[in-house]
Amino acid sequence: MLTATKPPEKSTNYLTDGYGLKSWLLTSDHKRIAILYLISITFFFFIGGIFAAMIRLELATPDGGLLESDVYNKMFTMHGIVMIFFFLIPSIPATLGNFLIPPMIGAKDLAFPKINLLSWYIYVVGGIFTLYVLITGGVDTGWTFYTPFSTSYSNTKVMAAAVGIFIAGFSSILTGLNFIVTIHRMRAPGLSWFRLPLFVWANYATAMIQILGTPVVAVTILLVAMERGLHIGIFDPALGGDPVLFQHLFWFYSHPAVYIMILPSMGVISEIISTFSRRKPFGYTFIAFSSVAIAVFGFLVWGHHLFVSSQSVYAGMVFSVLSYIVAIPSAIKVFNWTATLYKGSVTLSTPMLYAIGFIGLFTIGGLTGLFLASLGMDVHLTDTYFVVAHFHYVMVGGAIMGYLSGLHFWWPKMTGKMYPVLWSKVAAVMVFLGFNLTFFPQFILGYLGMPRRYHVYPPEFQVYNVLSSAGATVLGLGYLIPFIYLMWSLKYGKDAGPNPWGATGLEWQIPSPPPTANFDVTPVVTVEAYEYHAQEVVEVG
Amino acid sequence: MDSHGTTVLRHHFENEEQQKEASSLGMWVFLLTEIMFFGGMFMAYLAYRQLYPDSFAAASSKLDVTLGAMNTVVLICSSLTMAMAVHSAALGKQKMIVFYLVATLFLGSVFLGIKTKEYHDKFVHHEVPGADFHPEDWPKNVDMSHASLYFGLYFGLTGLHASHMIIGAGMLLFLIVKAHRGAYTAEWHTPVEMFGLYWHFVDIVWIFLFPLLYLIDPHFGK
Amino acid sequence: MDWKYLPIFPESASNFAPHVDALYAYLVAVSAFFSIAIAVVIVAFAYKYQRKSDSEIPVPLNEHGAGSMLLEITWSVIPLLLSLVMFGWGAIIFFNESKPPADAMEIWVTGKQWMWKIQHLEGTREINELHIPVNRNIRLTLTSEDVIHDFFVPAFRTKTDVVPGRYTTEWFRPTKVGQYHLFCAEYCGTKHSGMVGTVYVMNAADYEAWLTGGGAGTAPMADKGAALFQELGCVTCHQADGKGRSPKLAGLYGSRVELKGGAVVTADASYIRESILNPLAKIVNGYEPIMPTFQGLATEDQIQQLIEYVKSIGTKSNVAASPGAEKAGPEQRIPLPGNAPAKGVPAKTPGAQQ
Amino acid sequence: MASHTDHSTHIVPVSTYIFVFLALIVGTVVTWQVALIDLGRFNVIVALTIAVSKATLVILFFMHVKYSPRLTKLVVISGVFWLIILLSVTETDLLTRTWMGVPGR
Repeated sequence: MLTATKPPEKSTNYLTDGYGLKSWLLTSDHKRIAILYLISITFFFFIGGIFAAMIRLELATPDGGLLESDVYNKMFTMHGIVMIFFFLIPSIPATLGNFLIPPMIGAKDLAFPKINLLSWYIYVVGGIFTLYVLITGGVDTGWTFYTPFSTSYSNTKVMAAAVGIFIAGFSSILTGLNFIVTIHRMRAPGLSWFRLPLFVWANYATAMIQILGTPVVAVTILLVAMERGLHIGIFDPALGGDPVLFQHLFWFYSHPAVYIMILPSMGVISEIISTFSRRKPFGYTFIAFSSVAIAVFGFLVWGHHLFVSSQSVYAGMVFSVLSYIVAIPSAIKVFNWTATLYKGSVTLSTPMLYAIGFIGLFTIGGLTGLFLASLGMDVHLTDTYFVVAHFHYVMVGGAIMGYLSGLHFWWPKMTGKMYPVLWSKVAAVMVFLGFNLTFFPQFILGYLGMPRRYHVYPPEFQVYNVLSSAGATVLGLGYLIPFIYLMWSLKYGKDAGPNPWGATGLEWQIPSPPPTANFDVTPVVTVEAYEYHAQEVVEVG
Repeated sequence: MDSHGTTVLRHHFENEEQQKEASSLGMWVFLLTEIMFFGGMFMAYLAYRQLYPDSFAAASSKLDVTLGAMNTVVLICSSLTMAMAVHSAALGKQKMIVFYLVATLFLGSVFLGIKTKEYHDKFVHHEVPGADFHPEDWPKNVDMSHASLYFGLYFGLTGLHASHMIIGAGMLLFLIVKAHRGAYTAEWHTPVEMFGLYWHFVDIVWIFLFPLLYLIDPHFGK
Repeated sequence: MDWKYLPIFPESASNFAPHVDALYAYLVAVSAFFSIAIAVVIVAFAYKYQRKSDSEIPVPLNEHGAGSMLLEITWSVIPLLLSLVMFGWGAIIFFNESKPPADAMEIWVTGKQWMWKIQHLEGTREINELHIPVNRNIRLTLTSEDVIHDFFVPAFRTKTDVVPGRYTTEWFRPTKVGQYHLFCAEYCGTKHSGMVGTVYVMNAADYEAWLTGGGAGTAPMADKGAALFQELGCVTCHQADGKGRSPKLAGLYGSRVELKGGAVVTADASYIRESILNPLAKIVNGYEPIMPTFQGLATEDQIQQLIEYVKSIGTKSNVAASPGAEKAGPEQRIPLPGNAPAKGVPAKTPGAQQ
Repeated sequence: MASHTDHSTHIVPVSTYIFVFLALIVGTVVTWQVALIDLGRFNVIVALTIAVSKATLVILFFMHVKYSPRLTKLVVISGVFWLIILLSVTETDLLTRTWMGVPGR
């Protein structure tokens, strides 16, 4: 149990404000719900990680002796489903977002606390379905559930997996709904939109996508279930159905979903780059509006997943040019982050290391996306390991690096404890190196033409696959170390004051860990965002 | 929400104004998700009606348009009674809230009754996609293989709509009990208003479903 | 560079490969430039402006904190221009890949759960292997019997999904003799990794030898189609002289057909396939919708043979002989040019006689 | 904070409700009768215009959007706009599939 061991002579905070399972499982405090989410998504992260390890072990040898082909198919499917729907999508909004948005905007809690708890329970129910699928045989359709394989030819647990994802989708919708209403209606007096921290902007844009995109995948899964159950022929060509229509409906959500995964990380990085160069982010309004622009344009580009799927050439051209337009806001962000360092006072503490790692890897991830947006190039590269490398660079190099960066930045605020600095920096470098060793060879494999989801491959690809598998072990270890020292810090970590990094933002003006009601009296904001002033407290780490 | 009618300001809001606007915005954002939820299925309907206009027209002519029209009128009346319920809540007329809510519930049940009758007819005439799907007296020169697409979408769309009606009816029961106990006053009747938004949304979905499903080509093959 | 165990590039063996490789080089150059530039600038700034003391507060750059419209515009417009070059270049390649030349040699490919079935016009059939002559435009018409597959030959840089229920088209001109990998690039179930094959690009003489040697004894597709035309009873309605209750098929392929309801469509392979499997979908103007569906009576391969037969009775002049006796034997094929690089030499296809 | 409506809920006169109600009933009857006349392609357009106008009436008057803050109007408009994105951008593929004249392109 996460109870502070210190005799509570200090003022009670949200951790010590009530003990026992009931106080946690029936809480409506956004901070406790964030901790509940933190525990559950870490659990799913390690399950997804086990599948990743199995995949990399299998691919170390060209003839794929470790796993049978259908077991391998289930491994990469479960890796996809668990990592995307149960780790990446909730990771930052549900943990850091839930914890920090109310204090950042000077509110006592989110607009609908009970719906927030309901969102966690829906997530858990969805998770239980997925664990049921996992235990009773898994599903082998790939996380994309392409029809007619998923509706007529796969005889694995497709229905149960579909129900699991359908339910988990509503958890994401409710979080998005809570954020939109809170950010619109519950900002402290004087806190105009352009005084908001960029983390709040990013989560607002993410909430827009969660609200507008998730229902469409929910109804698509409903149609898959209807097709599998009643065989109405909606995606079955024999009865006149169009499998490409499924791909349109699926990717209408699933492309904006990748922006759900990356936008919150961008918000975290804007905060950390600004704090550790002690300067207002360069082009604040441009970064803020580029988040919203990504959310809006993100809904117009999904067709670049269908270039070779018998989608018409003209639609391909429309989607290709729109995909380039949606890449521009991401480029603007990267340039603005880099410019924020100019003439700043930069310290390379752990969150900053992860943030700089994020910028490097996200830039490569974003640029390789430009390869896939070009029609002629995509014909050769789609469905190969180039695509696998691209989205891992954006999701693991980007979203997870951003998540770890945020976790290390706000851990003192959430738990009141500091983690060991040396170990955290070692882990950050290890994650960076392990990641590159794992996924950079996959770009070359992709151009060589190694297709995705293969567990048997021609021998000339083996060298790169062995490199990648080696990198995976380094990356896996790199992720274990933070887990260990963060747990360690709960008990033995030094006490972190209210503002160990000298950061701006309302959440740093309340004690850590914060009291249940965040603010005794709602603050009135009179200064612009990111106003740094001399720090009397000795800066830690 | 204690029952003797005074407003309860939830601890994390500054004032009732903020709480009220938050609930209203929250409801509208929820209706946004509902628009996209139904929108996905409308997309499937649009795609297949475009691909197989004849099969859709033939299959749609199997539907009983009068029942459909009656259902539309019933739902529009229920929208009126719901609006009147919100209206009387705003004026603090306790008795009238209960009356209009009961009227709305009654009309909602009439709608569901007509719907069950329609579904029953379909089962009898083997028009339900699945095991024994073979609609009778099918016009010879129209390919029947795509009819299961139409009926699949028909059951999908109207089934989704009916399930929203059933959930709505459940919430209506809850509201009626609370209104009967006098929980809603002129100062505070947010639940009635929010439910009103939901109910009108479900009515709007049917306003689109009626022409799109029932009136594709009413005199096809007659 | 072709190291046996550390290859960087796949072989460049088709007319598209050099263009795709050039686009790849451009994309890699732009990406490398921006990645390295950003990395260098960050490291330089991080080093040059490292925090000296805890109380150090950098002076704001200009009045409203930090930002300059000029800089923002430059690093929006320049990436946009670079991107639009990527778009344009990619779109041109994609457009060329979508328009097969008229003189391309036709091959039918059918994807089936975990194998590739290939049919040549001359009747030869192959499983998981494709023998094609070098420097000859090849046009593949692909379909699937069950789930979505994807015909991917990395050496040709081409890939097309193989979708059940419709034909998709792919064309290339192999430029280098050799054997190349064929992969299935769309996840299709248990043996997805096993659905691989080899493409043998041979020079013209070897290809001829292989065609007549290996494939000897099997009648050309058009003949099998003709036999099927009888067997399935198509000839009872589709009579050669058009007096039957159904449209005359001679000269149908590629012509414009006016449908009941006024729409006009070209009678390509998809039209014929749809008319066989789902005849009531498109009714030719002036005819009654009485044709029964042949769904399940004709397999994918047989439909392809019927289409070849309909193509073989292409122009009016050769319809004199009754459809059954049509002999599109090998002697009618135009001898292939030698192995001189036939840059777009218009070789006559067997179907279109003078 | 964006609180600018003086009174929490705007009281809409009952006469407006009755008028809107009648308009909706008339709309339904008109849709039904017009569908019986064969206008070819225009049937769909007429049916949809009537349905859209009925929906707008319900949104503006029954759902009080006419009297709601600007933010609520924005939410309604963005909902319709995103639905149109889904329908129209998917149609760019479905409508142009035969333009190239090459199967599957």
